[in-house]
Amino acid sequence: MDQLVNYLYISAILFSLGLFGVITRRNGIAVLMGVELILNAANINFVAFSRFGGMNLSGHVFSLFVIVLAAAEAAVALAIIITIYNSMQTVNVDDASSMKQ
Amino acid sequence: MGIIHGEEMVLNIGPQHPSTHGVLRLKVRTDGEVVSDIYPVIGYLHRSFEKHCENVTYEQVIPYTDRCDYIASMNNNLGYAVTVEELMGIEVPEKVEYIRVIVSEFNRIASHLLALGTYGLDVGAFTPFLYMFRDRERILDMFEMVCGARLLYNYIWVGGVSHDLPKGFVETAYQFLDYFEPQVKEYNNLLTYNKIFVERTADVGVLPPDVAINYGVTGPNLRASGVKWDIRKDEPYSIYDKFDFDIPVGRGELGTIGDCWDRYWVRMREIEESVKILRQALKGLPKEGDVHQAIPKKIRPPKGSIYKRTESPRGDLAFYITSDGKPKPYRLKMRSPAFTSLSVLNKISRGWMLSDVIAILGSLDIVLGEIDR
Amino acid sequence: MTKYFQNIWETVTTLLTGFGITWVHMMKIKKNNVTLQYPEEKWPRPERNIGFNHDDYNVIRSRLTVDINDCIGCLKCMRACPVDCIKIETVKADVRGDDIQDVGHVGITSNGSKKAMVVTRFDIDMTECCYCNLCTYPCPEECIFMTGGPNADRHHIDYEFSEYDRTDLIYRFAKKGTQEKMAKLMAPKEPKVKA
Amino acid sequence: MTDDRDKLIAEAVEKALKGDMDAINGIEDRVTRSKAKAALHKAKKAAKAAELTSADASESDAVENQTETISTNQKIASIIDGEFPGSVVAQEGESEECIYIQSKFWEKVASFLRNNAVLDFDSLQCVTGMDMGEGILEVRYNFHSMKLRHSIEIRISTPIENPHIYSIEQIWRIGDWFEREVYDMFGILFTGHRNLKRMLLPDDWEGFPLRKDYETPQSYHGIAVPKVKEEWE
Amino acid sequence: MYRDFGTILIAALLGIVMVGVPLLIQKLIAPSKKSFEKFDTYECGEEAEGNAWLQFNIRFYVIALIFLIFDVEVVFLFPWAVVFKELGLLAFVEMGIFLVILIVGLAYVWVKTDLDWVKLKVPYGSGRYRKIKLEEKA
Amino acid sequence: MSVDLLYDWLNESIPFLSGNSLLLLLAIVIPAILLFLVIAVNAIVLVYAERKVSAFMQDRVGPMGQGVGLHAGKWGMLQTVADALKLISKEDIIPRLADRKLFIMAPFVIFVGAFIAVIALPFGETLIVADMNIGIFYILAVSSFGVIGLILAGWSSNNKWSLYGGMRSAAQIISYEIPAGLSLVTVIMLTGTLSMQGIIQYQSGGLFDWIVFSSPFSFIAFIIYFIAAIAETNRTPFDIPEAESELVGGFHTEYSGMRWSFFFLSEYANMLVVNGVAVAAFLGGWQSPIPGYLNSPGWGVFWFISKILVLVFVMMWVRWTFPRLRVDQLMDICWKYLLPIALFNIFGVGIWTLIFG
Amino acid sequence: MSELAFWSVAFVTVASAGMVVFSGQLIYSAIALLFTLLGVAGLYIFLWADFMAGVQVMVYIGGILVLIIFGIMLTHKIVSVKISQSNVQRKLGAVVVGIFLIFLTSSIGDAPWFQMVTTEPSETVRTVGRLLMTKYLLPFEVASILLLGSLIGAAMLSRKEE
Amino acid sequence: MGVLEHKFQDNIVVEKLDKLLGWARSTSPWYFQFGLACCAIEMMATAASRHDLERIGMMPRSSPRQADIMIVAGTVTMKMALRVKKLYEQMAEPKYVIAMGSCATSGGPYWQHGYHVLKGVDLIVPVDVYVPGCPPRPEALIEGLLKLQEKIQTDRPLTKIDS
Ligand code: SF4
Ligand code: SF4
Ligand code: SF4
Repeated sequence: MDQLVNYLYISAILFSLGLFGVITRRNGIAVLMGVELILNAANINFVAFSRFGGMNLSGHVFSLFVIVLAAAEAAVALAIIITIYNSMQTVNVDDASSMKQ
Repeated sequence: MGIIHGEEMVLNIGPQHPSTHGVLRLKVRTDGEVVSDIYPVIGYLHRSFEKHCENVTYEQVIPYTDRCDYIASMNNNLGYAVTVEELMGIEVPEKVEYIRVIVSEFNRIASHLLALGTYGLDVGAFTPFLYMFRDRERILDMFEMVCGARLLYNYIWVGGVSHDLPKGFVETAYQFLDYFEPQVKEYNNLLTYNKIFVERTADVGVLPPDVAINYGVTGPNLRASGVKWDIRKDEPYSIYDKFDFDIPVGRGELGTIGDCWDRYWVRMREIEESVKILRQALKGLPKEGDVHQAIPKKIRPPKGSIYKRTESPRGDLAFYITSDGKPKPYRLKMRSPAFTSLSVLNKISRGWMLSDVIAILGSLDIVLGEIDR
Repeated sequence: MTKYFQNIWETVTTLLTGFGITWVHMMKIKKNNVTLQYPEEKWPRPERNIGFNHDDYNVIRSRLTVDINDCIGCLKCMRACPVDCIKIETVKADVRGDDIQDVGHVGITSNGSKKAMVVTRFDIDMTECCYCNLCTYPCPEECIFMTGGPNADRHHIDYEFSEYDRTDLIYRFAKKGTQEKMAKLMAPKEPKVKA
Repeated sequence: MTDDRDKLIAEAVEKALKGDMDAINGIEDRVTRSKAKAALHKAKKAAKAAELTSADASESDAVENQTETISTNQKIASIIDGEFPGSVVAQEGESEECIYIQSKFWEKVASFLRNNAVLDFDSLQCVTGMDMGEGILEVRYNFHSMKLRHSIEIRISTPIENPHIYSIEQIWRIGDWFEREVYDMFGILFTGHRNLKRMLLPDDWEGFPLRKDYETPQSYHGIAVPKVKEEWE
Repeated sequence: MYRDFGTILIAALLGIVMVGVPLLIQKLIAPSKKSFEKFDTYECGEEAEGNAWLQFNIRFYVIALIFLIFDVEVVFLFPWAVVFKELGLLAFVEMGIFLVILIVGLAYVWVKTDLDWVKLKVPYGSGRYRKIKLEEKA
Repeated sequence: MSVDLLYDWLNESIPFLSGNSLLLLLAIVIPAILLFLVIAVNAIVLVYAERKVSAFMQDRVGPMGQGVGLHAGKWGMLQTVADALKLISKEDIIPRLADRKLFIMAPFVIFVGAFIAVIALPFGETLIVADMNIGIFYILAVSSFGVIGLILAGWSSNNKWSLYGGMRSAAQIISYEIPAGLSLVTVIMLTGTLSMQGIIQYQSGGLFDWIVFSSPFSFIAFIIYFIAAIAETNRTPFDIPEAESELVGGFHTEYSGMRWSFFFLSEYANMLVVNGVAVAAFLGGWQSPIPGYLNSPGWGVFWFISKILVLVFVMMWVRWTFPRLRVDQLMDICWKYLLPIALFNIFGVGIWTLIFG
Repeated sequence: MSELAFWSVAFVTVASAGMVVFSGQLIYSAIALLFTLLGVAGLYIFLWADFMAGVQVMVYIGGILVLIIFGIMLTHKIVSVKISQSNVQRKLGAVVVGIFLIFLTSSIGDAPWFQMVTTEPSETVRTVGRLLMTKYLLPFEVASILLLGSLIGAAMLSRKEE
Repeated sequence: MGVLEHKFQDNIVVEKLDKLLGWARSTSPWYFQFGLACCAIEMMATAASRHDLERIGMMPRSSPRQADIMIVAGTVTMKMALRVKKLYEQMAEPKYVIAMGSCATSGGPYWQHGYHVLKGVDLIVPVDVYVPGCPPRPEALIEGLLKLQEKIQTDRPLTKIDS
């Protein structure tokens, strides 16, 4: 647990899983969850580098901003998904893009 | 936004539900939290009252009228007795009239207390409910003194009452009134003017007077809409014309005329008016007199029909009696005030929220026994 | 804007009033307490005085009871009952006013009237009774009555008599075995049983 | 015959007023007897009214109003008859109590009652169904005017085989529920009613219980309905 | 730090056990009778009426959305509050700007009636709902 | 804190295991189990107290344990014990249409959420199981578990009432977290630390060193926090999620027996937590009101618990006095009254501190 | 013991992340996400970032996850408690991601990571606060504008229908 | 059947446990808030201050899942009968039923011509205690409840039943 690489591996796995989710999922909300995974992976890296890079805590601040971003993104993305659902009765991203006039 | 189009939800409130006041079922179509349509399903307490009446004699109908509006049995008894008396042309002694007024006004207070208490419960206030029940209990004690029963009295008979008032009743009644009047103030402080309560009820479920009349709504509900219509004043029966009392009408003090708060408030005021009547009646009560004097041996009204209204705590209670000269009624129809009050529910609660529907329903003060009969 | 602050103000004041009331009630619980602790204290003769004076009751709606020795079998109560929960069967006695030892029949009521009928069955179904008290008025002998209240000297009050079995709630007042024995007695003379 | 009867009644009433009720109770014919009683009632009322007028002027108002309500029916009947000739059925004897309307006119009469400024019956008080026996069902409406403070009763009869009456549900909204109730109990069909379903009884109930020939069913949804007490105990 | 959070981890696991054990005891001693109706969804004694599609209220979602934004704001406020006394006026002003910007947001949603739970048409009558409606229309 | 003490003590008293991590585990498990007992006893006592308080406010006597040969103790003291025992022997029902896994999971989530919050409550100067640097923030954060649990319970029951209740409850709790958090921020501004013990130590001294009395703004903050606390524990007048007269039982409509009682338990544990935070943040925690007197550790526990009980009593008082709000009014209060006031309150406290302190 | 704790937390994180991606039911994905987020918070603890862990729990679990669940409920009906979801291009995705993962891990493994020896900080919040107020003041204020923007945007979007 | 229910031979420990469970069950009988007609008003009065059902440990629950006792207070009509049955079914074991009032016991005053009245709730659910009265006075109801408590106490939930 005192090894930076461990965290990097974990974050890499999380990142790839998130990526996989984003690629394969059709449901908009599921895609959003994938994105959250990716952001979390990034955050782990930030914090880990901060920890093993001299504990100057800039990483923490960065990841704080990332969380802000994630929140903003989640809010807007879900608003969009729901708007799409409202007008098209679907949450599938493919459907949404194909039904676009 | 965002009302997502498509399916709406159908929700069943009742028949078993803490705030349907019995076994009413409301099929509520909601759109999110907002009610778009209400369909009251009644009949879960249809006890074949009218059929029974056709099969028992006129005296024996009285216990059944008790069980219709079981919260205000005295008033039901009175309505029935008055109707049959008019059909038969019986004059009742003055003492009986006074006793009748006394007991039915007491019962009006008891009924309103129950209505207001449960209304408090509907909007989530538990304590006022218990306070009101506590005081109602004292009225019931008095009824028990009078006729031995707590809820269903079978006290007012055609042509008289079943027992004379017991000795000590008048003093007890005065005692009670002295005790009771300050309590009303306490209810007001605890519930009526409570901001939360006002917020929950004022402006909610407004019933405009024309709609009310068209739907046949009567009683406190109609008066809350600003229509001054009280049978006790407008078509006096018994000896109500001898008393001096006001008819409270809704004034929209904290909201709009005819909202839930007004309906609540009119009832609260009516309690005060009843106290007024009671004080006069207790004063005027003749000491001597036989309460059985005018009770006919056999009740056989002449052929014919009669429709007579009386003012029960819930509104115009009317009996339509058709007699074919036999000892049993040919047909007896009860026009129950709660029935008409309930019918307006859909109209006034569309567009409000689920919690409001509960508040509106509570403010209409329905009794299922009377609706379903 | 004033509305906004007025709202806050109203809320605070009215809520504080409410607080005051419940607080006072809680502090004065000793005095205000109205609870009747049933099995220990009983209404209408509670040990503790609750509410007000109750010397004088007209009647208590409680269990019906019949002094079968006084009943002359006139069926008036049965006819008065709106729900038909009284069932009486009678047999004409041989001699008016005679005791019939076999069935414990007493010939003369406490009012002094001589009985013409032997009551072979007198059932009151208390599960059906609506406690309307209509049956007690017409009785010429005042032998059907509700317990307690003014009748307390004849029968102590009994309004809580729940049972595990419903048939236990059907009260049979006629003396046990009257029916069979009377049938035997009357056998030679064609028993006339009225319903 | 009728003269005879009237005379008989008059006599009996006179006697009864003096305190001899037997005179009336002694009348053999039931119809006559009840008529006599009604007459007695009226006579007593009139007597009382007379008494009161002399005693107290203010109370006589109420009585006058009462006597007026009795005649409102006739008055309004004549108004209706004037508007729709032939719609009011003249019924002997009870015309003071009510107005008989021919069922086919009801649609028009109803809206006339509601909208005419002289009548202005804004409140439908009660709708009563009735099985008159002999194959006739009747519906009785009690109207009241909140503004003009008068009320009438209207009766419409319909044969039991094919009971149809025009629905007034859209004129007085409360009629909706009242009519459903009457339908529920008597099976009278109200034409034009938008939601004529059973109201108090379950939808799958059979029969119309307040008809005089109604038989209670043996069981409902597998729940037995015991008929004889002794058997069931 | 490890120890404190380790405590929490273990406590959480323990919490699960503590819920589990009584449930197990219940399983052991409680009677159970299976019947079809017992496992029906409760709906005041009625059969579930109509299709059970729930129209989930959008307001919940909007509230959650606004909450999220303010939640993040609260998160920023905490570190600021800790250093507030150290940095004094400077921090106060900086946070003042931050807060004012968000108050603008609050004011925006307030004015735009996103904070109102109900936005609908009451068919007639009066009261605050109608007022809302009128304002919207205008 | 107490874990450390216990660990040291264990190390000394069981020498052959000293240094072993097993001892550490033991040192954690023992207080945790004690805390569980505290929660259980807390629920039992509070339910009893609630019944009695409500009874007294309503002119009646409450549980008396009367009956023929049945006694729930004098004054019905054992009433809630009997309730608990009965609940454990009730049948456990999982409706057919429910989502089994989530249905089972919900009480776990809710209870664990409440439990790990209690862990961070400072019962005394040394009596705190987990004294974190971010103590108060931590408690605020873990309360979101409850939200998830409620949503799960409501959703998985597949019952309309449950869903309504769960959603309302979730929306309510998250909304009221904001005013609660904002009013706690004012405390942090004064104390400059997030640690519970730090906050309490800041308030050492007498009654007037407590934050609630330190400035008018912090008094307002306390009121706001307390209102929010009532709302977060879903009690009247904010009990719309469980509103009996509307939603039957709210999110726990379908739960029975023990599973249901865990909701109950967590509700009361939550009351403990929110009031504990209020006491620690505003009312001086385990500090005695009179400086220098009755300030030993034992008294500390007494002060802390009695302060909590006072607040709990106020909650009960509120509950048995007022009607309940409607859901939109509830949101209005949060977003339109409490939130702006709390925001301006931060400015107020800031300015006050800059000027006076 | 802490090693064990670390690996179990890591395992929970990764496994539940897998659940998020592979679960066939949306609501289960969301619940799995709960555990992933918790796990990440745990990892933060191991990285001495207690405040970050708190933020993670508060914002992610208390906020974003709730929002996501609300979103799920808003777009699905209760009758389908078991909301299934379909995956597309699974194979393709697996290949792409697999290659990507191999690339990542190998580069992580290859890189010579320089690791400073540090001591546990006494209070991270204070430092974070100081940094926010000084060094990162501009991003901090920008964040508020970002939040404002997203608030307005999201509110507008969800109001659009009318 | 619960795993351990009715699985033990009678011995002292089991007896004590049975006693304990019986005590708990009888001391905290939560009733199902379920009023049908006039009797329900008396039931409310019983729960109110004067008679205070909470005194004997009763608590109203509005969801059948958490209730132990169903007090059938009032007239059960045909339309309602199936619902009553369903609600009864939905209660968790162990559950008890009290028929309160004449109507619930046997149809009461509506026995004869009540074409729409169920003649006694025991036709659809098993009844443990019949409380007579129309309506039963609150004391009568309490007495019925006490009787039921006695009955519950004599239950032996764990002991094997000899068949
Ligand atoms: S009290 Fe009424 S119901 Fe009972 S037996 Fe007498 S008459 Fe019949
Ligand atoms: S009325 Fe009296 S005497 Fe006649 S049968 Fe009844 S109880 Fe007997
Ligand atoms: S038993 Fe009597 S009081 Fe009870 S419901 Fe029936 S009629 Fe009403």
